[in-house]
Amino acid sequence: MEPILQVKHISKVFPGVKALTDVTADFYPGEVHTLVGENGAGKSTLIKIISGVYTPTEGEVILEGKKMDFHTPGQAIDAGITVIHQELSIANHLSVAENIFLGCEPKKKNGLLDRKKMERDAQEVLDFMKVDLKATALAGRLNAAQQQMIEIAKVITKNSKVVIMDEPTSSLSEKEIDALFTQVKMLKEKNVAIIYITHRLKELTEICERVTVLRDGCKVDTMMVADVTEKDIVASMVGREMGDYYNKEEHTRGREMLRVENLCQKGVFENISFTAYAGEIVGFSGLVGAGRTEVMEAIFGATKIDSGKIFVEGKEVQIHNPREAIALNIGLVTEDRRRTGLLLKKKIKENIALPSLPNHCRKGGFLDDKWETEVSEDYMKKLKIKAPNIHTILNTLSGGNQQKVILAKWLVADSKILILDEPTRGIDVNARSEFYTLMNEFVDNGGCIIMISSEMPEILGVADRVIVMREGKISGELTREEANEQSIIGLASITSDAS
Amino acid sequence: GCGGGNDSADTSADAETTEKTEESADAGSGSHKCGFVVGSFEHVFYQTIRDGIESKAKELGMEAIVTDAELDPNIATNKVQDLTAQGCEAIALSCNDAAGVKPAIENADAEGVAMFTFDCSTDSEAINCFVGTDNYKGGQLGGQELLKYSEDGDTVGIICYPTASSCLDRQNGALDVLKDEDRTVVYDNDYQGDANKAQEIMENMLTANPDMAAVFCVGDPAATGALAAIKAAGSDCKIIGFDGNPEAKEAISDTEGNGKWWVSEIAQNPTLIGETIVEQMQKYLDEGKVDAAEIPIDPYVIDASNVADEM
Amino acid sequence: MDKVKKWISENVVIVVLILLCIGFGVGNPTFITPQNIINVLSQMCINALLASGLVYVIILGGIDISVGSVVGLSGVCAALVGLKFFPNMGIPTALAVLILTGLVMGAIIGGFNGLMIAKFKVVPMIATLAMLSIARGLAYIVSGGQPVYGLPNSFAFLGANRLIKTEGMPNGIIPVGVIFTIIIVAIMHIILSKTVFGRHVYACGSNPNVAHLSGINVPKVTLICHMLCGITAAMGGVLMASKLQNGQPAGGDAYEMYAIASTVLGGTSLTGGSGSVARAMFGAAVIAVINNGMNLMQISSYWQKVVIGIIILLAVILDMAQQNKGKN
Amino acid sequence: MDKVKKWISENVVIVVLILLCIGFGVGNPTFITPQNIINVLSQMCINALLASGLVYVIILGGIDISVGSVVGLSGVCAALVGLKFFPNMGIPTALAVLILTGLVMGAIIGGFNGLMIAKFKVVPMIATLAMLSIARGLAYIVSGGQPVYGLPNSFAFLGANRLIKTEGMPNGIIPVGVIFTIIIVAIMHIILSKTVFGRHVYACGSNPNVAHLSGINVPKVTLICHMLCGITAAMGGVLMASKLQNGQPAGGDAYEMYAIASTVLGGTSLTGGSGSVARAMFGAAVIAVINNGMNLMQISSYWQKVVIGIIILLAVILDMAQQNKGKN
Ligand SMILES: Nc1ncnc2c1ncn2[C@@H]1O[C@H](COP(=O)(O)OP(=O)(O)OP(=O)(O)O)[C@@H](O)[C@H]1O
Ligand SMILES: Nc1ncnc2c1ncn2[C@@H]1O[C@H](COP(=O)(O)OP(=O)(O)OP(=O)(O)O)[C@@H](O)[C@H]1O
Ligand SMILES: [Mg+2]
Ligand SMILES: [Mg+2]
Repeated sequence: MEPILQVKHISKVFPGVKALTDVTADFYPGEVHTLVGENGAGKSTLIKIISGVYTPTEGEVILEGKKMDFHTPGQAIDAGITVIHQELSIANHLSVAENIFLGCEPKKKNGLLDRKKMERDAQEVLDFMKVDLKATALAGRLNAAQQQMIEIAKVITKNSKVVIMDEPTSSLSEKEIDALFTQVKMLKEKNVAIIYITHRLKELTEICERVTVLRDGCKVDTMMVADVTEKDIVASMVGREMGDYYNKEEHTRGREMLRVENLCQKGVFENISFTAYAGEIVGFSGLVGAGRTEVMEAIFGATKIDSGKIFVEGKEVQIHNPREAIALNIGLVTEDRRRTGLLLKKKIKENIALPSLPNHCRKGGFLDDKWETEVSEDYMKKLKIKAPNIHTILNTLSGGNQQKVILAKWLVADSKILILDEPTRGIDVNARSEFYTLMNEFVDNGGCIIMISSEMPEILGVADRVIVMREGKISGELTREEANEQSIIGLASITSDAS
Repeated sequence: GCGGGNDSADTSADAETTEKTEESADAGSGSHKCGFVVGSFEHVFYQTIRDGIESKAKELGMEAIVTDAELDPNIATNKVQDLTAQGCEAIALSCNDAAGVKPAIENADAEGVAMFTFDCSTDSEAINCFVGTDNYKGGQLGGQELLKYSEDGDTVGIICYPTASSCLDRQNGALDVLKDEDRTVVYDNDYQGDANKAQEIMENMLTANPDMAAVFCVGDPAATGALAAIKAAGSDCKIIGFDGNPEAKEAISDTEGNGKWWVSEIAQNPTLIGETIVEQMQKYLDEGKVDAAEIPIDPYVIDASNVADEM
Repeated sequence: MDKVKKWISENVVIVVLILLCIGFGVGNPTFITPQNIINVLSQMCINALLASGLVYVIILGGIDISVGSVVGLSGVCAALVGLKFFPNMGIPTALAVLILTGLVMGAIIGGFNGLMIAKFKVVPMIATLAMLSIARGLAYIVSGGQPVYGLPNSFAFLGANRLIKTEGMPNGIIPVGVIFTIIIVAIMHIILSKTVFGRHVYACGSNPNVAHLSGINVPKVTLICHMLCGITAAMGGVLMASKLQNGQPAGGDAYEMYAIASTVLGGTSLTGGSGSVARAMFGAAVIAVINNGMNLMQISSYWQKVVIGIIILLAVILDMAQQNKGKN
Repeated sequence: MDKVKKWISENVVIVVLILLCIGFGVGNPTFITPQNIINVLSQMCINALLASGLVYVIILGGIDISVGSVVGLSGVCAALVGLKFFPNMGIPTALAVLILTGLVMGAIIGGFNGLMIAKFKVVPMIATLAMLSIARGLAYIVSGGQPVYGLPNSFAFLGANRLIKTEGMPNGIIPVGVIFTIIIVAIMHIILSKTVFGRHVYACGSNPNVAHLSGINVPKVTLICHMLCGITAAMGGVLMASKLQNGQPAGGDAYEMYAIASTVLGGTSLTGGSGSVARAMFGAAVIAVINNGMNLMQISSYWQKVVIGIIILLAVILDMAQQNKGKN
């Protein structure tokens, strides 16, 4: 079989960083070719070169035997290469249909936009994908999973030769992932070449034929998935054998830290009651849209509750805003670190110190620069944050390291109750493993963690106890022993009598 | 211009005879360096003053630096400082907005610069001579013209610019003349020096008062706008302008065309203002005295009868 | 009932407009005479033209504060061209002079703004602030600081004439300037709402990154939007020159403020991504009605400033409140 | 060498300032006389005050275009208070009247702006546009449209006096207004760069969501920033009133433009999140030097508009280019 797309000797140098070194790979029609590698290995950079976002420093991209010279994404699209980028690419103010057809809108004979046709076609695709969405809905009002489905629809409507998906599943739950895989399989049947990027190695065996491993910008190997095990892939990704990276430990449950009773927010969640103790990690599982994020945001004071009680260390408290939650030593690591977690254009030290400033300032509200520097350097070491120094701007850090900065921020703020919402989304195995170790340490020192995760293996591997939510209600609680994939899915999915 | 100059007469009455010995000592050569701060280069009136200053200065061999105050007393203050720094022996400025730049005048005076004002003045003892039009008087002339072009019981209008105090003086002058007459006066508006706004104001006035007999415009841009509105509405409301700008003269002289509406103009004599202030400064620097502490340049009426002499 | 509520929440500016009209109509019956309604229409033309182009750049998330200066410069240029080359022009020549001068001046100035913003990445506010100063300076330079006068009556056809003369209204009913404005605004509306280019404007304003990744030439869209904005502003300028039958170098001073207020009252978001030409017209109407109504009621001009500020504020707050209600 | 380059790329505004000074110094030797340098300093005071407060709201990602009107209103109010209640005031009373009026007026107007923006979610541009109109109207209303004059000389101490009188400079060397400005600007600089509140301002400007979730009271920060901006503008107003020894209702008209240009020249980003008071002062100095230098070189005021526009544009483009270079 002839490869449809080839990259030859690609190198890419950013100022101060060599992101790719001499990468060569072939991509075949009708095949899913996965790129794996740690954060910052250069996967996204490679596909951005293929799709015309970046021009390579050296090397060439060859499509159907012809050398391509893309300078804008538009040229790559015209050549038949479509991409779902790692960062969601949705124009919030446009409708679903307009987003799907952005850049290739149908025109009427008189040259004007054919809105009717656009909406009809978009609805057709959505129905075909079995996505419950109106083509006329405003894209900005949808949640991350629904927006991701729009991106997938965008790809399907185009008659592409090559489809590239950069971590399409990171914001999807099992149900949507199934829908995605169905589409991927159909694309395969249409003889489209698919380049796929994921950190969830479990997915490899499901849809993928070939896997290329990148490490530090170099290609390590290309393998047929059928020939290797997950362990082999991990080993070649990180360059060494890795054991169970969840580092599961036995914890001893301490005193009660957080108890909520009958929390309600009209139309979002109702009757939420649970208790979390010191020395344990409570997992929250459920499908996307089950309302887990909303519950945690309400507890943290970011949104208002309609009724219900919150107790911290046994005392009833009123939390009206995040300030009051922080004063009660609660910390929230949000699910979208770029939008709600970090000041991306500010320094590491400024991010780490932010919530703690009022408690660590000199008289008259003046900054205590010495404290700030010391504590930031201290935590950079403790959490092994990879960056030149504490003055590094956050934008330039890899996802895993950004996540560690958020964690540092809440540790410095003396959090005793840490709420982590999808904390390892888009983070590579190595960084994850380090992150889990940090979580374990925090719990061992008497802290309490509530972790929301849509990734089944993570919940099973890390949590001491699993609470499952469904449609804004708690549908059950499982001990570590009871928890397994079937039992969780059973509680998370909509049963016939519930619908 | 403005009419703040009235009270400067008594306060600086003795300036006439004040001798400034040091200055007259190193002067006398005829080549003096003088600074001028003119209200605004964006108004034809001031442009004409500027031209008067420049031509007279050339004639007398005076080195004249003419600057633009943009009708902003703060900028005028800055300009006086700049001119002092450049070593001007005398500075003349138009103190738009009554008490405008008094501290600047007194500071410059303390640094040995001889101070003059034109067009509008302020009550400072530092001022050696003021040359200017009396805007209030001009407004009264405007009021009289309104009376002339209307009859008892008629409605007349004024297009105002009350945020410029010189224009406020004109408005008040006209209103005072009309006060006891049998006329309904429509005013309370602000054309902000914008001909297009004046057009809209006139349009609205004509809508509310279709038989308006005459309108007094406190500046020529207002008259331009009023003319456009009146022509479009087919009214035969008469226009009395203020300033004496070239376009006014042309309109009045065009008796078959625009002169049917734009019938008269209250003219100041900006060229004479500019020339006179230069003469007085020269005289002061050479001889140490001026002709009078206040030299009024009277406004006068231009209409079809005398417009030919003006052009 | 719910439909009515929904309509109100989406069209607060129209409700405000109606309320204002009722208020002024009660305050002074002249307000609702046909004559005065025509006046209001013709008085809002320039602002409407400015707003129709501003909508484009504001949807992009930008701004153009040079529009007022463009009015002045293009008006002066049109008058100069007329005076120098066609001193005895007829109506068709006058129209050609005005429209072509408007197109050329607008495209050049808007193009320059667009170039600075799209190519040299100057923030729109600053690029157009610089142009505000430059264009005004040029207007004074080319005119020598004096109004450009002495143009024939044909020059005033576009701005000052009215069509359909009847006995009751011997000057005609429909101002030519209003027709001119409606044509241009309609074109601007259609481009934005019915063409692919229009979609691309929204996309670039909503998220330029996404637009770029979707193959849209973002700098080109930015450039064209600024050219369109320049052209509508220049059309406002030539309309003003025609209306006054001369070119005023100071013309259009500070008009950008009211044009911006009009677009925002019409629901265009200053953060980009949403807006509509048609609705901006209602915003422009609100401003025109306030000005006209306050003149008729002889409110002191000082108080007019205060009142107009308060009404803008109230309208925007009301709009916000209704939109937020709509969301829940 | 690399350090020099880096410094240049981070301080383009200072380089521009030095180049301008050299250029004007060569063009007219008067430019570099001590007398003229003092003039430039005192001429930039009002703009510097305005810019120092604007930096705060611009870091927040907002804007305040009402500062020019605040200058007018607070100047008039200070003059009225002085005239009505302390017609024979001495210097200490005059200072108290000026500073207290500035504080109160600034806090009220800025607070109102802040309330509209933080509480009623009106876009800053529109909230302050409304205030631009309202405050200007009030300035005319309280003053009756006329300058408020007749104040004693003591009232002019702050704005017009100079300390350290020598024989060569009988009016003194150091303007009191410059000292006043330096004190206020220094306070504004320290608040922004050395306090927790300052850090919160940057956080809110960078990402209000993150700031909120980090326990910062974003509406309160917004409110205070607008109050600070109002206060510095009002201080500019009372300084002007003192300088002119009267209250001008038209004072400060259109000053917002130059104040905004100063902050942007000083590297404050209009998209929020970054900026510095100290650097904005260099921006203000650039504007003051251009104005002063062009006057000294007797450039026609029409061309001055063109030149100042071009210089602002060039400085910003240069800054962009250097910053991008710095990145690579
Ligand atoms: N625009 C850029 N400028 C500078 N450096 C960059 C840029 N884009 C990527 N890099 C750097 O290039 C390297 C590769 O980044 P890339 O985004 O390709 O990694 P990735 O494999 O996709 O990681 P992840 O799994 O986290 O998405 C990283 O060190 C990153 O910091
Ligand atoms: N912007 C929005 N507009 C309308 N409905 C929304 C929006 N965002 C979320 N929803 C709905 O609110 C509910 C909760 O959504 P959300 O995705 O936040 O839940 P979650 O359980 O926290 O998901 P995750 O697994 O991603 O954490 C769902 O019914 C979802 O469809
Ligand atoms: Mg990536
Ligand atoms: Mg969620």
